[in-house]
Amino acid sequence: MMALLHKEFLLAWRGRARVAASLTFAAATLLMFSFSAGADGRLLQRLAPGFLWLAILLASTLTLQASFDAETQDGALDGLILSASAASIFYAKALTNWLFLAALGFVLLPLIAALFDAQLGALDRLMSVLLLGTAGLAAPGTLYAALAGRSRAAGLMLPLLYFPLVIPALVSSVKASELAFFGDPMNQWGGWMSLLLAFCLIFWSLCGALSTAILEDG
Amino acid sequence: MTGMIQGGWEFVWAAYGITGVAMGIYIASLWIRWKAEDKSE
Amino acid sequence: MNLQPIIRADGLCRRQGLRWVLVHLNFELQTGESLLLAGGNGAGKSTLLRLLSTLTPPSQGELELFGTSVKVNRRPQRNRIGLLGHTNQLYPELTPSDHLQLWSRLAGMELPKGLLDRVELADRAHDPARTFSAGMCKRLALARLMLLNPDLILLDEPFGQLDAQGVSLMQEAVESWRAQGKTVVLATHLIERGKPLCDRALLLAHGRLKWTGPAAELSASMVAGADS
Amino acid sequence: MTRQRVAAAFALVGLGLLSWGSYLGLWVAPPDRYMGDVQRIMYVHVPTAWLALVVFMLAFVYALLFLIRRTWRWDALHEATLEIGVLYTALLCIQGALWGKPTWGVYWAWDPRLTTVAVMLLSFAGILSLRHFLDDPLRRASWSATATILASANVPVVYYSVRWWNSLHQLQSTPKTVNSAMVEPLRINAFGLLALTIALIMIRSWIAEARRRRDLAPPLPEIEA
Repeated sequence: MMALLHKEFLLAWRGRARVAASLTFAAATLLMFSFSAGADGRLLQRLAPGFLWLAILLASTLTLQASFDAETQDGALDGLILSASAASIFYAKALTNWLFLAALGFVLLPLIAALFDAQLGALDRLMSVLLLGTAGLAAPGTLYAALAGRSRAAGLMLPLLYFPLVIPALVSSVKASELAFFGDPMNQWGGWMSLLLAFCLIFWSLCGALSTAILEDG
Repeated sequence: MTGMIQGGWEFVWAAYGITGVAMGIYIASLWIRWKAEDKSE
Repeated sequence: MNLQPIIRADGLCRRQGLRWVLVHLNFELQTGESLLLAGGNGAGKSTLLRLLSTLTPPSQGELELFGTSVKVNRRPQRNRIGLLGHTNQLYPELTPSDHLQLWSRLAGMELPKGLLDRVELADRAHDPARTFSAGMCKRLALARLMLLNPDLILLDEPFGQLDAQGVSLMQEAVESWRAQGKTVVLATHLIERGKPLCDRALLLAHGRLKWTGPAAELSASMVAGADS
Repeated sequence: MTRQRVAAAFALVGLGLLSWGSYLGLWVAPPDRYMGDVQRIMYVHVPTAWLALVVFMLAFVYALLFLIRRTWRWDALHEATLEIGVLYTALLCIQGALWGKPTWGVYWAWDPRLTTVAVMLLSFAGILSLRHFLDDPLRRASWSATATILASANVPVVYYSVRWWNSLHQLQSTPKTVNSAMVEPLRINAFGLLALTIALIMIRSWIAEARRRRDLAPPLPEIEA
């Protein structure tokens, strides 16, 4: 497991040009969202948490897919399966994807603050939402990326399966971020976070258990 | 208590109509597919 | 140890998609024997190697490796199998020394010195694999087998893409494995290269077993004739 | 031949009950005290909702059975329930919107139940199209079964999150009036649709199984020495 994690980090480091590109992509989507919403500063400020999560979601489809491209390009996955269990391969990948998406979120925060004049409010809360929310995206996203990467029409298949599945994670992340941005008069933040936590627990365990059926040949 | 909603039959007919037609088309498509498989076996 | 066949296939069949690519194969291989898999393109050689590597399960029939069926726990078998398939199993962004480090850590072993020297890649140890030619990638994949030193070694077209020096490197590696008593299965359509390295031969055509016997008795005309 | 008779009997009984129940619902049952005649949509809407739920639960069970047992029968049933479930949830969304317009004033009010159904429709339609993009029957079966399990596990989570998300303008959509003249057509239609659904699942799974038999003909028997 440590060896697999080390490999994932090494892959991310050696392929850092790709990392930078996906960051640029996320920033570009933020700009596009603002253009589509119009120049109303108030409205943009209110939509900022939603835009943050949409940018992360869209960028995640690209990075998730790229993370499995490296495995399938030259059959590296075959070598891994011969020497490690499917679940450990899955968890190593999901963990790195999670950390990457969380880092992406952290980088986007100041950008959001500047673009939409959003007060970052309770930063500690925002950080924990980002951590937990991206964890919710990473586990099902990694499993579906493994699946989509080896079917026809990979680019189409991943969002088709992944988007509907992460709706609860997205809803609770956006809500919890809103509460962190704009204050939490009714004290609902904890509730959304527990929902998010439940989602993460369910899907981190379920996806790990099902990873053998996807990664091993039938 | 604003009382009973008046009318709205067009929505009732639309709901029943769409459901009926969709089910009919689906049953027909099942029938066609089943016949095609039957023939090829 | 030698009483038990290392490979035993009984009515082995495999379907890829909707096509049957291997049909009713029956054969055995003893530990320490080396086997030449011959046959034209599409005869089923690569699929058979993937089955022997446990990466692909049989669609029908039975396959036993090291005396146990591949249908039960495959982990112990996998630790003893090395596959050099038609892909090199490399990461384009990683360097040879990254690869060696990954492989040795996955296997939980010390990384021996001089491995890259043996495959003549030492001077490119810190360049990413995407800058390598196909032959150099294959040498790196060979270094993996040298590192892991498994009991059952599966080679798919090992001489393809290699230059003359690479070919002799590969031949030496196979010879040294045989000297150590390892079992080698070598699939190639270049039977003249493979024959001297193998004890037995197995000729496939259209997924069926056409002929089996001592490797020395296999001839090019038999391979050509089997396909028609 | 006999199993075809069974399916035909189920289908005929189902269609008969459905026409009887719909007749009662459209012409005999009294209009609802608040919703008036619009409420008659319920007699088709609620049975569709029940059956959609039942069909997707079956899909989950069949997916699980396939992954455990690896038997083709479960895959055929899985495919059948997926397709019929997608059809029912699509109808459910349309019926819900048609009911929403006269009662809520809008077609789509982000009612938690309706929204959950829309998410289910999206998820399972995605799985259905995944099946079209996988050529290998075994891979198709086990990967779509995996996706079905994930999507099913998600349904309650979606429901709770949407309900909470939209808690500020919660809308009540179930009529509380329980009148025997209203319960009767509902019950008849529910049983009718149940019978019809059984027939549809049977027939659809035979089609899946016939196609699989054609695709996966065993290797030719001639064995050369």
